Amino acid sequence: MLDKNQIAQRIAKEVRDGYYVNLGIGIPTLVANYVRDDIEVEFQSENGVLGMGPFPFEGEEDADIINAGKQTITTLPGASFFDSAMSFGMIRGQHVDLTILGAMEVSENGDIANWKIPGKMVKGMGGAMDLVASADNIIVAMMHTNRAGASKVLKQCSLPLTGVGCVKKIVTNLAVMEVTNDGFKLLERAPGVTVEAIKQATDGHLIIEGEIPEMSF
Amino acid sequence: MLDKNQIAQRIAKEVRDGYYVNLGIGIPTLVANYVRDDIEVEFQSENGVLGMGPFPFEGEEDADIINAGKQTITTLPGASFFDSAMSFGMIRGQHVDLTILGAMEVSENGDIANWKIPGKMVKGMGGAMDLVASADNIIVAMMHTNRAGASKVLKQCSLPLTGVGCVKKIVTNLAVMEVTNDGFKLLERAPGVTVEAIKQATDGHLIIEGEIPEMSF
Amino acid sequence: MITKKVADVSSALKGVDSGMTFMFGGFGLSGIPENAIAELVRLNINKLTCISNNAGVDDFGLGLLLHQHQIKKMISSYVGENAEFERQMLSGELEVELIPQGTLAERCRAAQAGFPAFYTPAGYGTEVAQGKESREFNGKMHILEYAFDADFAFVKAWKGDTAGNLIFKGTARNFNPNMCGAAKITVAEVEELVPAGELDPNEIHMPGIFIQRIFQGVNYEKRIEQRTVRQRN
Amino acid sequence: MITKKVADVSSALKGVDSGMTFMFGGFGLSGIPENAIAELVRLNINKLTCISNNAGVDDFGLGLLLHQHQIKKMISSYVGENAEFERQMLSGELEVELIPQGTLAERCRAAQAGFPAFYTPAGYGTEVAQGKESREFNGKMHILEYAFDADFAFVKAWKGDTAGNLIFKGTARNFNPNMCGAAKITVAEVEELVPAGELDPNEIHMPGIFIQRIFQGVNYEKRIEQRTVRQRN
Repeated sequence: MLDKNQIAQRIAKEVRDGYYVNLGIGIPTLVANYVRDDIEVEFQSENGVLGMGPFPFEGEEDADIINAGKQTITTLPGASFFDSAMSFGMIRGQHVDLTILGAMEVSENGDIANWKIPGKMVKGMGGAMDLVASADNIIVAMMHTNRAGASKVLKQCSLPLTGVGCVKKIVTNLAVMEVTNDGFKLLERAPGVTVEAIKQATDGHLIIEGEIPEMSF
Repeated sequence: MLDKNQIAQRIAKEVRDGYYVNLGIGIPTLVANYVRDDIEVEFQSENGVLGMGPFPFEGEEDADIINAGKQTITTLPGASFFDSAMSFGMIRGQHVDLTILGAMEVSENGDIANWKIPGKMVKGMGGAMDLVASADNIIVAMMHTNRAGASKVLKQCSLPLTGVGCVKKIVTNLAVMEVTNDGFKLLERAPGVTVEAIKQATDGHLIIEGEIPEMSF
Repeated sequence: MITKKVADVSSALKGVDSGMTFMFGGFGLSGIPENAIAELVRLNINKLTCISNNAGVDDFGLGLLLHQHQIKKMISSYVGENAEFERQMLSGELEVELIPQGTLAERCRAAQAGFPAFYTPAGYGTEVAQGKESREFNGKMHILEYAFDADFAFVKAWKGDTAGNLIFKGTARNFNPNMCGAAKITVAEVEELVPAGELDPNEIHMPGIFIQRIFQGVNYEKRIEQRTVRQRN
Repeated sequence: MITKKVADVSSALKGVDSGMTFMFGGFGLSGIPENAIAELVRLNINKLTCISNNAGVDDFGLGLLLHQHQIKKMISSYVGENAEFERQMLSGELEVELIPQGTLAERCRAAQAGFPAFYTPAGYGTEVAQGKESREFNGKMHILEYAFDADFAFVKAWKGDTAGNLIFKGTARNFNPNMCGAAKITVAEVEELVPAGELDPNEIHMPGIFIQRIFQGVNYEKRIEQRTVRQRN
């Protein structure tokens, strides 16, 4: 079973040379720490920066330079700042190559829910609805089950949707899955996790073809 | 009867303190020369500049600083450059207070034609269609009749339209007219020009109420 | 040159009233019009509709207006990190319309640039699309979204000149340029106000034509919401 | 940092072919991609659809492509000042679609920003509206206009860096930023190409994400169409 950092590490393998990547809050943010050194990648944050670097050294924080998680950041050579309309122009216009975000639920047709629990939690969708409606390449990073142990990998989402039919790949603490026309295709198991355990934790239709390899990092 | 410079001079009286003004090619361009010194006005050119100044001194022309007539220009303190989408955002969003442009024909309901003579001249509308469709305050500067002596102040335009029901005021070599719901209301005569002469040169419905004063400049 | 300079925040906010719709620039607490918000708190007008990406935190930003119950309705994309907001929303005291962030930005830009409506894919198939027209373009579903209609836009810039030209800094830019000219009156507050002619015309982010009033702001706190740092090794 | 730098104009134009749709930045002869145009003349591909505000003059700009009959169709707002253009248009050799300048700019920007369509008042009640949907918003008629779909966009900037970031100069900016990212491949040529990190991130007009290839241009003529001056007294 993977921890959050290992989920991020596995997702980092999906990041290719020359990609512009938008990272959501939470596990996705950690992905930046694991991207290979020998490829060139630029991180976009929807509040208006491209070419994000690491956190600043203590004492060098600037209230005017933050990411979408409101964290103080730095920029790398080649960075640029821009307004919100242009930022979502990059996203809606499909100039961002890969979007990695968290989810509360994903359904077998690629629907995603991650912004609202009616009567309980209403933080808002932020940029997530624009991102999932526009991106061609969306990877969800999440735990396979919620705190109560219920599957988040579902036949149908029960929570209000963020987007429909948009998720392409899911990386959880248990497995890597691809969203296909026929359901969740199991691609990889987390080290030490059996296919049976993944099946148990999955509510939606899981396609298991042949030997399912263990993840490598 | 006014010459082109006098038409421009008369129109300059319509320019108020604090106005952003877009000047079309031809007579309208001359208006800038006659605006009172004691009011503050900024000229916008739709190719992407606000705060246009006079032509440059010889030897100081810059190919990268031109107006919509492709003429070399200068800028005044407070000027800014911007892209075409933003420029038409200013126009469409009604941030420009006054638009002055030339016309081949104007009709009594405020239609204007100034971009095409089928089979003969097709230069294109440039920014004129955006300007007339968006501006609240449009003044047409033109000769009252064409070279063949036919009226350009018509019941109905015969040429392809640039915009419908948009012209508010017309200043010609003969008269100042307001476009009202009932037709062209004659406001002023050019010095030495009789009401009868204006009537003769006008094809559309001309409203003459009371004594029509001579223009002052 | 048309001057937009006003003496202070109180002249800049002349005409604001209860029941009005306001836009506020800023993302989180970054780039928010701190002076305008402080003045609205002082004026204590209420029943406001506020268009802003976020709703501040409990004791800063729009949280200050929430605290005094000045806000009737919030139009935002993300409203977490604010306990008082959540309380007012869940109790029904506060009306909340949540919309996708890109749609929020573009509805501002549409108002600025005179577009009444546009089609976007964001939100199709979700609650956001309820009651809205939808339509297929290029094999993909889109929904029709409308330009905002606001009375005042309050924006904050880094530098400005007396002609109203603005330059923003870093990610404090965010929604600020998109809101300029998107309301009947746009009020800009700046950290540094210079005479017209001092800013390079080529480096201006928002031309003064979009701004009606500009003033030199004071006492910027520029609070950091999430101070994240790395250690020097 | 993702590098966009290519060696020269010939690498930058790899993949262009007859029958394609191209966008060209520039207003009149100001800010036109002179190097890309020269290379297209050299390649002599034809049946091109060209989206450009103007069509150059007889012996410069897109006039050079017209001269070789490389252009099948022009989509422009203003095509005066070009005798060969007028001849080809009136004889029917050249297809011409004239559209309002603001609509032209926004159809580029829509393609860049992923909007399939938008409503604008420009052209309502005119030939331009023929065959187009119209609709009333706020008591005013508008027509529905669509994003462009182009294969290459050729833009010209003043300065650029190896990450593809661009800064334009003066009114040579015009359509260039709006066309960045509005075609499948955007090729930027610049007067001065610097290493990434040399341009201030706050002063960049178009971020490199919108540009696929950038190269250092050569031999800019920057011809002036209407040299107007005043005398020193």
